[in-house]
Amino acid sequence: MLIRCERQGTALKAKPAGELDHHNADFVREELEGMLKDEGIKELVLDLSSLTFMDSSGIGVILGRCRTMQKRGGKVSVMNMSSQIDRILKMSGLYQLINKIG
Amino acid sequence: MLIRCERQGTALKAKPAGELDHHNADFVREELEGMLKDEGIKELVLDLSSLTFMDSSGIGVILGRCRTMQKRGGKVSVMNMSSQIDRILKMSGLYQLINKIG
Amino acid sequence: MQAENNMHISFPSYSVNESFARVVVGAFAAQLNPTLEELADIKTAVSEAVTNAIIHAYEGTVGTVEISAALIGRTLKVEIRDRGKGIEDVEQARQPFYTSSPGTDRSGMGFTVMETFMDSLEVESALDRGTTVRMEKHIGADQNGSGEE
Amino acid sequence: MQAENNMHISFPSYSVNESFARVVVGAFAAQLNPTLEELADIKTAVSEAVTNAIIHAYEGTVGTVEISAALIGRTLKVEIRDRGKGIEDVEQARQPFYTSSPGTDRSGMGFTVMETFMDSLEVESALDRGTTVRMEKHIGADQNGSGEE
Ligand SMILES: Nc1ncnc2c1ncn2[C@@H]1O[C@H](COP(=O)(O)OP(=O)(O)O)[C@@H](O)[C@H]1O
Ligand SMILES: Nc1ncnc2c1ncn2[C@@H]1O[C@H](COP(=O)(O)OP(=O)(O)O)[C@@H](O)[C@H]1O
Repeated sequence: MLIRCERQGTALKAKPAGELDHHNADFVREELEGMLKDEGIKELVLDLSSLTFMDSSGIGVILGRCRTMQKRGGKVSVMNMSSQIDRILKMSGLYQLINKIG
Repeated sequence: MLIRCERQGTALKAKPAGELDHHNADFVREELEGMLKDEGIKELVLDLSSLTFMDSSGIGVILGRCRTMQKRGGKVSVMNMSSQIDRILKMSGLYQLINKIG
Repeated sequence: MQAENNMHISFPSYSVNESFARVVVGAFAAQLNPTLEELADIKTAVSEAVTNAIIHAYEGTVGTVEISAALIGRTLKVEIRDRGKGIEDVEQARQPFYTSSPGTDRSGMGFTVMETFMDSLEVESALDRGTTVRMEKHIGADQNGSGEE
Repeated sequence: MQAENNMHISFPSYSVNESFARVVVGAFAAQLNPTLEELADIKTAVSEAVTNAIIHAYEGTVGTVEISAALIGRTLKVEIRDRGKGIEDVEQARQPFYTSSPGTDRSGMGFTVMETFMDSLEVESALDRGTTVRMEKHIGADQNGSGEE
């Protein structure tokens, strides 16, 4: 698991690579929360193009970051997910809380 | 497992694709022996570039075809093997019986 | 291809084995030439059940997770067992969004994912005895098998 | 990564399970971040031992093949067991080119491949009781692990 992060204005673009399961969830959460300590970040954009697997542990990780961003009036967006991950996100109702870009 | 065969003069070029283990050995043997019924074929050239795995069952298959070709004064050559398959062929002493092309 | 096949595997409840378990069941199911989507469905469902055994059943302790799988015709049957703490109310546990760990990043969607991605899901559990999750999935007709396996 | 890990798997002696067994042990060993060559060595050695159980131990009948594997530090230990016919003379069987099926396409190189590709090979066998093959391989230092697993 690796996460590439890039600040773009008030947005943080994060691109996790690998398999987002329970085993890797703590690592991803801690990396993201570390970056999000900067309260100037108002949008977290998750580029999921390099995720080769995600299960409901990934939903938990995204949902948790939604809470972090909502507390500061910010938001979470996702982009470039595989059709499998798109199905999981749909199933979980997450698209009512996050933006789907593209 | 799939084998692409091509006649080039008195040579038969065969390119097995997949994993050459015991499970697939019968299939490969039968396909090759079927083609080699044509006694006009004096050289069997095995292009191993599409083999993703080979163990000692593959040595047996090649050795068996050597016998078929030797009976008619023909020969067997191999080409484009991975370094792993090259090591197995070396270990087995097969290069004393077959040509390594390239 | 064998008309019937089966396998049993067991491993300790370390989270590093979540991906191992997915690969094992995926490789076994691959004998039915599933589509990439079917394969992803199976791996995801197995991942959910194995993760639950690791985090809920054994909670911080280390126990054994067992998986049995069978191919019968074109159906994969898979069973994930633990001997952990068990589930008091299975019906409640299966509700979407229900989780017994609300403070954490658990989404409560594990059982819902299993149910959605597989054709059937059965959960048997007894307190302090453990939980068995049984799932089945039919694998659509072999599109591109080369016939000789 | 877990400092120690282990797994046990069993399956019927169908030849279709040769590739399954390779994938399982390969996926397990992958936890030590082996090089592609180390991984290929392990898969090849496992393939040899499992194939022998399928064709020699059970010869046309169907029996159970069992594999146990453990990761201890940076060493993979793997054991392949059958309860088949056993080997009368293990020393002879281990000779390069020795095969009890000389009429067929068997090369007699199975044990030689296992010995060459692994760091150690131990063969225990009893007639009509079965054979156990134990192999070990040290996996070189982790070159490209990202550290957090
Ligand atoms: N194998 C298990 N052993 C004990 N409890 C379990 C097990 N699997 C699930 N549960 C219980 O069922 C609840 C719902 O599970 P699930 O839908 O997978 O959501 P989550 O894992 O996100 O909590 C869990 O929070 C847990 O209380
Ligand atoms: N698991 C086993 N059960 C019974 N006999 C075995 C087993 N493994 C190996 N043998 C015997 O040892 C011989 C040599 O094995 P090997 O070196 O793998 O060559 P091959 O499989 O090509 O014959 C076999 O021909 C067989 O007689």
